[in-house]
Amino acid sequence: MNHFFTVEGILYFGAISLSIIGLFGLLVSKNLFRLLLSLVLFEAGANLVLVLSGFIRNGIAPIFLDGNSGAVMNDPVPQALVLTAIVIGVGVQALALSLIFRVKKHYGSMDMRTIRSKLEREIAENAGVTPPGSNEAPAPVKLIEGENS
Amino acid sequence: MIWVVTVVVFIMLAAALAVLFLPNMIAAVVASAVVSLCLTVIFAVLKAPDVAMTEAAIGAGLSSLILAIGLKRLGYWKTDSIDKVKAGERHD
Amino acid sequence: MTKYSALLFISGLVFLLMVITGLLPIFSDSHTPMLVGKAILEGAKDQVGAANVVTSVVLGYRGLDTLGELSILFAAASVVGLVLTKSSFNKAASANNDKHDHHDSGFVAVNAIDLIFPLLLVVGMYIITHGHLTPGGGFQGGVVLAVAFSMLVIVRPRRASINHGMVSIIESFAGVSFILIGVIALFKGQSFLQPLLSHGEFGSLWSAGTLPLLYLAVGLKVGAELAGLLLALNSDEVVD
Amino acid sequence: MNSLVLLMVLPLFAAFIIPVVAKFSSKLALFTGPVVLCINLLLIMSAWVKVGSGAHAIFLGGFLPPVGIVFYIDHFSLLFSGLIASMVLIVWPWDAKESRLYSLYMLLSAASFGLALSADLFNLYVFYELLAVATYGIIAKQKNSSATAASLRYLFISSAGSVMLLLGIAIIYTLTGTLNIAHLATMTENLHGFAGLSAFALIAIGAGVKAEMFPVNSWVAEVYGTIPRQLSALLAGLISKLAVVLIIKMLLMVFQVQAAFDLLLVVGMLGVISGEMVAWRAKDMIRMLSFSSIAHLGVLFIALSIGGSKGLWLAIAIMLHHLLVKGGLFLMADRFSGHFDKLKGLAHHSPMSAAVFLVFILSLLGVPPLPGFWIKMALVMNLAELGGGLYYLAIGVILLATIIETAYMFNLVQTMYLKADADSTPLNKRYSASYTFAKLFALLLLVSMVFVSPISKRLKDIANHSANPQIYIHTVLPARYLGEKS
Repeated sequence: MNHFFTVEGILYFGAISLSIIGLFGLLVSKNLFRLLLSLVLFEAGANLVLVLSGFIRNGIAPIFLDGNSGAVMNDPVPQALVLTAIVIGVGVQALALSLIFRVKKHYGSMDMRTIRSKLEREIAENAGVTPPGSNEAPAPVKLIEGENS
Repeated sequence: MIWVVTVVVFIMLAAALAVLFLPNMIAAVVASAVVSLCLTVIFAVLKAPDVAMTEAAIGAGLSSLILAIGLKRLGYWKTDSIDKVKAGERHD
Repeated sequence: MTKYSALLFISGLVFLLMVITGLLPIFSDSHTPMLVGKAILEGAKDQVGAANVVTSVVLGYRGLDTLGELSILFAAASVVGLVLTKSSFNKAASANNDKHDHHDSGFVAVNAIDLIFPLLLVVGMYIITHGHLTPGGGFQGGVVLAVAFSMLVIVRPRRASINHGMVSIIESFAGVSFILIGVIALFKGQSFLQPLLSHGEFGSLWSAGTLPLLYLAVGLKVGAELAGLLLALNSDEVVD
Repeated sequence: MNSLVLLMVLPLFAAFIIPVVAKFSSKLALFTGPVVLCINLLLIMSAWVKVGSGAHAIFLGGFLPPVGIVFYIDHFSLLFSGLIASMVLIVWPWDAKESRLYSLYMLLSAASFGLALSADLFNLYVFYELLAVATYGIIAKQKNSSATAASLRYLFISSAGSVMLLLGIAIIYTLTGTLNIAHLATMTENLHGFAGLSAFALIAIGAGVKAEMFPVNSWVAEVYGTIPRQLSALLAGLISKLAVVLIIKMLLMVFQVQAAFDLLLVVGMLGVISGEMVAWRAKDMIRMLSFSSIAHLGVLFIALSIGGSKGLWLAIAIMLHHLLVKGGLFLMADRFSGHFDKLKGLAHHSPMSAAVFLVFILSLLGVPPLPGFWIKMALVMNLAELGGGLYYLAIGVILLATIIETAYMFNLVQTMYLKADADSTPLNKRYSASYTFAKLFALLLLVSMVFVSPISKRLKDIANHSANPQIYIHTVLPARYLGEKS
């Protein structure tokens, strides 16, 4: 336990908690916009874990300047990876937002469950089948209900 | 340094919880910007200046801008007092 | 349903916590093994020649990741354009500025943007061109440029408008030039994205071979994509 | 040989340039993609001959591994590259009017080539994400708005998966300090602890979203139900396999341990059971195909859990078979859309399409002379050889699944061969290129029935070669690192 109260210990705690909060939001939120925000949090936590993997207690930033030839530098690789991951994240975020706009326009709702049930009905109608759950046994989709709802 | 980190981490986690539980969406977006700012500080502490700059520019800046546009377009941009002044421009 | 989610969540929580305990011995001793990192820190000065090692990694050792990342941004911008506008072959998107009569924002915003815009441009270009020496580079500078242009359009929609054709040409040009710089090395019998040109004097603006050129391409591409993204998101037209 | 990187670079180049080309001539933009893919096919063929039974590594940027990114080329990766190029050619959107859609298809193929070739963990993540973004776009682009909603749900699940993948990569990097898979393969002792295995679990579940893995596949029915069938053929036939390729690379090179196999085995069995149960109750073709696709990917995971070259051999065979069968079924599903009742009398209207359909279904069930039978038999025999409770359970699950499958498929075929009602017009008779391709797939299936033993021998060679970490390590890493290991 004495290792916990160090810079790394606290930061690992923060990073994992951030991921878990994001994951929790992804699992329980109903609102599309809040799902998006949770995704951002989840991603931020993962990025922090990645940066932490390259951290050295007394290291300096990995830039060669005149005065620092002898010093120990932090690992530059995770930093480069996180740069990439952050930019990817913002691209996906904008993409998700544009899809949310269209979904809101079409269904007039921001509730994931409403949208999902409407979507299932539409699919069933397209296929020419009675929608699941209308008069028969409960929808068989329940069987493969997973991670995300 | 360790106390700085502790405080920043706690602010970050509090803001992250606020993102999930604040009923007002504008506040939630602002809270997510706060999370990004705290991350920027943490990255700077971790001696990762490139990442800190990116997080500040993209996480706190651009991402919040995108989310703000989203708020406006999705009709969450409602603050009662201002809306009364600018009647007629309300988005639904 | 909520019960299942909560159950899954709890199991995920326990799992992650156990992972943390698995990691504990690592940060108690010293740090990561850092095999690749050490090799890069030793070799970066001679092999790539950029003072900022992160830049060497982003554009040199892992240049392909950066190319993939640019493609992801490009894909995201394309999709946002496709989803939010009616245009076929990029035409109609620019027309919607005329249809609605936009108001300029209030006094504060207008004057602020007039004041800040040139400053943002300079800062953005500085960050891009010094990416191989100091923290920052194509991504960060590109974001600053994108925000500068799109803020101008959002705040003063009457006076300023961005030509969408121009944006798409810039993004294509930047992406193509990144690939071409990589392919030139291939034609010289070397490997794709191998750094070319002499390294120059270490730590000066003209150093690190093709890296500044690559970062310029990255900056332009990121700037164009993100500006396009922001404007598409902000345009009032949602097709159903 | 270095020029093989063009496989991935050319489509990217085309994707960037297509929007500009389209401003001058939309025809030219339309044809850029297929031309690039044809060039790629030629490149692949010449490389296939050149590589022979060996392997080759391309060092990108000229940096020797492990510091740089490496592409690893052998017959396994070339086989997949060939499949990618031909599959994208088959489903190319000839009638689309949007230039940006062509760009997305090119990005999708570039990402797929990257996934097949790359030997660097983070690089695989980047290509995986590119593949995902291109897929969201192509799905969301479809005319109906329900496709947008399906795409959005897919985006949330898949992005969560990507973040898990990233977390897994972060843990692996923390443990070993490297990302090169060959380099990781030399340090397995660091990774076989609890943290390493949990990283593998995170990677498997993250990539499993695309591979329709059991707990994270609730997007499947929605997406396949709203997009055109050709696109479903691409997603179910190819994209899901590419995610499996990512898992295979990690499993065979780094995580050859019982715990990892058990994880895949359990997930696979659950996938088989849940998929078949829902497919059994489905009332329309697309839903049935979606869930039976989940079940078959479950079988694939069971095969992988055998491990080693045998597992890889079976996995390749199952993937090829599934690609042909599911791809073919989805390609011809346009003719059979709608409730099953509408299919009554189909065989009399159009004996040809009913026959093609029958070939696919028989092979899917594993009726003796067709390749499906040999695959299923080899799988069961290998599982029995391994012994152990879980493996016997897996045999039971596979047999049970076959019974359920037979029940509902038989029902369907019976309906098709019933006498039609006078007023029913079940068949969508309009000519479509995809139906021709479906016939081609069926023909391939029948031809491969004759050549079962040479094909399986060839696949065994490929698997033996690709599942051997030593060859992988010696091809990729310079001698310096090999010395350090011992």
